[in-house]
Amino acid sequence: MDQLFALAVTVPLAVAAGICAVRPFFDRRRWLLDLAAIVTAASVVVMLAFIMVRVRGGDQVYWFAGFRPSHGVAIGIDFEAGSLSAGLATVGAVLVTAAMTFSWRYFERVATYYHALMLIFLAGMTGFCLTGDIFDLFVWFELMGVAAYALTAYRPEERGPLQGALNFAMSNSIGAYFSLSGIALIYGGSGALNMAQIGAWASRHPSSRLVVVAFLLILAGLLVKAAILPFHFWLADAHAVAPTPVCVLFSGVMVELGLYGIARVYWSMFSGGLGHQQGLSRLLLAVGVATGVVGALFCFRERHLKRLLAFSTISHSGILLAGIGLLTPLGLTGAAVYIIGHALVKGALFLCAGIVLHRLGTVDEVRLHGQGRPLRVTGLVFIVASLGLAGMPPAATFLAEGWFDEAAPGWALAIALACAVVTSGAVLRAGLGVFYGLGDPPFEDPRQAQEAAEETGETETGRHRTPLTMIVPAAMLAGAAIAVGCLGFTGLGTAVQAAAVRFQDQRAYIATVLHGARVSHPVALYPPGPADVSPVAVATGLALAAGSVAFALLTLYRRRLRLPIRRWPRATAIAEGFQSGVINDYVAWLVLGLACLGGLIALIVR
Amino acid sequence: MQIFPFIIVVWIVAIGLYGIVTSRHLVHQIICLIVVQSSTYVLLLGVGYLNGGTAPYFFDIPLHTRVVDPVVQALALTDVVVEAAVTALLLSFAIQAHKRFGTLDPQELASLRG
Amino acid sequence: MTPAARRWVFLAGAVGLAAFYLFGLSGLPGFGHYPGPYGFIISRVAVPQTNATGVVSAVNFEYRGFDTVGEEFILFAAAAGMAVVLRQLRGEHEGPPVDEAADRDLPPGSEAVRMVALLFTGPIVLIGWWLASHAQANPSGGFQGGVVIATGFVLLYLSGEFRVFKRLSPADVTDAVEAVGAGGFVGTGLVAVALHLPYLQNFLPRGTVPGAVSSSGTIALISFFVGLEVTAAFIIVAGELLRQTLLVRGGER
Amino acid sequence: MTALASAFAPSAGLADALQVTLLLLVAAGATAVVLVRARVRQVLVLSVYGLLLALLFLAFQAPDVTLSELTVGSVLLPAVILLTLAKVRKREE
Repeated sequence: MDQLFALAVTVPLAVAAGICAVRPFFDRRRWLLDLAAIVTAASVVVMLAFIMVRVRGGDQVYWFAGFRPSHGVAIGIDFEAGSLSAGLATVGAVLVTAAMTFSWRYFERVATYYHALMLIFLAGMTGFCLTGDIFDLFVWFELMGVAAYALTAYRPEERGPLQGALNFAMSNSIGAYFSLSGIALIYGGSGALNMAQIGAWASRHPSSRLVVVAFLLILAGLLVKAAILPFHFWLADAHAVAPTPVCVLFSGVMVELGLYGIARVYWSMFSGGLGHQQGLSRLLLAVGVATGVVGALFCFRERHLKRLLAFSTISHSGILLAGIGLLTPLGLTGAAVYIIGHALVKGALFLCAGIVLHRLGTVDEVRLHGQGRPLRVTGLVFIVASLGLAGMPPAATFLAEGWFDEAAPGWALAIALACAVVTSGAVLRAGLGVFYGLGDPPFEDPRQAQEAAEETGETETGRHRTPLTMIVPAAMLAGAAIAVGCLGFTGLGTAVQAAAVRFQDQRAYIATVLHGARVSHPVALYPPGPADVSPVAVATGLALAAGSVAFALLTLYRRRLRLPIRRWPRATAIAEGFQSGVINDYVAWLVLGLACLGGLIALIVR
Repeated sequence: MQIFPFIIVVWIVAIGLYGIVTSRHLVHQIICLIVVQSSTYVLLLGVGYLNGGTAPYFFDIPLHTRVVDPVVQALALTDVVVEAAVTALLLSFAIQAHKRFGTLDPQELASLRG
Repeated sequence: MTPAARRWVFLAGAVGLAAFYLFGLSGLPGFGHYPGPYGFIISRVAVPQTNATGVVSAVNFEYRGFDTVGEEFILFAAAAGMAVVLRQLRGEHEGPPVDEAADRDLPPGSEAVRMVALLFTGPIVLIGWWLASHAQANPSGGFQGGVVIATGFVLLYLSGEFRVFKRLSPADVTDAVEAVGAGGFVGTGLVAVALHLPYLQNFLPRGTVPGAVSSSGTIALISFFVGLEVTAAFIIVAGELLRQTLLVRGGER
Repeated sequence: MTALASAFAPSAGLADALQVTLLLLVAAGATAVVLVRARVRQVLVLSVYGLLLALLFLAFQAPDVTLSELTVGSVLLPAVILLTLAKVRKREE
């Protein structure tokens, strides 16, 4: 059974190589190719589900090539699976399966590479989640990155995808090289690459210069991936232009993997060595909330459907960072639950946007206004998913609110809730406008109109109807979000909290990895929290959903209600100045952002 | 000699990033990215160096010879592959972008896109 | 942002970041004082454990072999990505290769240059082969060997023989070889799994002579597959770019 | 100030002097790669930079990395970039 750890990564890789080896064979057997890829992705879901069951009682470790550590020193590479890491990998695999189903006969040309790249991306995600070795983490991070760059530029006939892929690849590569420098730095001090071993070393050298600087440098690549202010610029450019099934993965899980990486790196390597939890927590909270606000504002003024969803991802990523940045089990629990729910509903939303693009050939909210009426099922799924995004019970996202309510300081919570109302209100506005023709279309904006016009259909045939393979995955994802939410009434929250407590216990992690100990955490011993669904969570969820609907209706009917909402050309110009699409700007901001973060962390820790 | 090689590392990163920020040509930016990455090789091999150590090949030296760290060399090798892969992919983007836009100036690319 | 503003933003950040970075680097034990223990242990145990005298190859293909799986697929994904991005688009066709010769940034192909390049190709491919097959002993291995072989093929082009290049490396074959190389590596690991060993554990008998090709178990086998993968990947990369210089859009000339 | 001086003073022997020289050359090479903006010349400079790096790695006792850097950094990548420039230049003119 242990072998599942290795198989979950290597089977998709082997299949990817296999389908490329016999590429001409698939030329006339497209269905076989699609089927092979879907079956592989689904089998990874099953393997990861088995792993989740296996690690319920305590984390498990797998040593590649059989090189076990002796005397607390590791010479091989290990996979370390806990409930959170295996769970996130499962979410990723589910989304890949849904995306592969959605893209059944989606691309007419050079299809084999698409399938191979998606499977490689899947393997990269799984490896990234499970690995317990910091350099191995970097390798899977890069593998995921390279596959993602290539997938972003999948339609080189268009202009946007190239621009988006270039900015994406440049920003992420620079971030990754900083991460690698950090890895080299910590290796130079500790002489170890195993995260547990580094953690043990760092705890013996608390707050040393090396630990502080290596922490920030390693974080750099992950912050870029997680699209945290001011490293977020690439995201909208890339997410808006990638093929829809790829967007599902980018927004649903790739960004969250960056956040997971931050949590993994912090708790397995640095939590003992850095100390100063309060100060660090305040910093992460501030950065996260700021990202949430900026993402929400950009989301609100956007009218290109996919860009709108992309900015909402930035906003949610910020809120999630704030949740993780509380550095408490409750905050992490909330973030983990939210990631599951968000991945499912965001996936559904992107798939709906893809269906709109397939049927109507555009993603411009203004031009689409009222045009989506014939797409009844799609409209329904879209509205349900956007209510889920707002956190309406029983979608899984609402569960998170209970934990955040409990854990976060009041000011941060208030801002986070406001961000949620604005982003989901903007998504709802788009949904109600496009599918039901409510109110008036948003303001005209020549630049955005041009951007949206660039995005023409991805599909070449069959525009007159929505194939089942498109709508079913979207509906399934939305349904899964609700199903997971219902699990919340049967103790999901308790299980996740236990997982979070375990995830944050660095000593137990080190003992598990380096000394083969089997540590089990009785949940009851840990800080009291809402074990099951609290009335507060339900109330907050309902209030958020109501607020979002009200906000959406207000913006849709602003003219008839004579609301004093108008365009602010100056604000628009400033916003566009930041989101300029020029990679030089992005790199300049990246460097400045890293310098500021570095200075602050150094001040806090030393 | 204690920190001197690492000063060079910082210089290489800084000059490479400076090139990316000020460049008006995508291919040049990609070349600067290669420079940024090359700093990581120097850093990796620098932290693994041992005064008086020889290369870790025991073909014709006794087993207990003082050798430099072989692990960082393996990591640097991986790093070189990553560099080659990313560079090749970026160059193909640049070629295709040039076909679509007729320019490789990032500023113009951004304004042409809309 | 204007270029000037951008430069100021960057300079402010770069000065701060460089100071911060140096601050961290000054916490290292210092150049030439590698503290261990990872490298020390590997240097001691690698030869007895793996029978490979080239410790770097032992790390790459055995101790940290799983990293190398990821690394090979990075290359694989990049080659696949290039094939996707540079595919022949509508309205493009391949122009005749002749008139491109003048376009290269090289002295116009004199017979002497062509002969020298051609003469080099054979030995270079041989050197590459030797490198790829002696991973366990010398500073060499599949990756270096593969790159050298691919360079040999690129030399063929520089000698003006693009048609030879194309004939020797038709797209479907290089694709298949690349996939076999990458798949073979993953598969070698899976064989271990089938034998109920941990993934990538050596399952071949090790010989008695340290450093001989046959004595280090799976290291030589993996190195061979890596060599295949790398050779094919770089030939694909170079081939795609070469093809691009021949692609012309309809109506353009 | 003494710390600075000791940082730059080679402590022992010829190996150190060689390493210091190569490190300085590499720094100069990196600067040159970035500052040379002429299209084709920068590729040649990059190739030389790859060669310098390879020599530095040899001085760092890493023949494996030297070989890779030599083949990738100073031959293959410059060749690939030249091909790109050739393609791009054709349309620029």
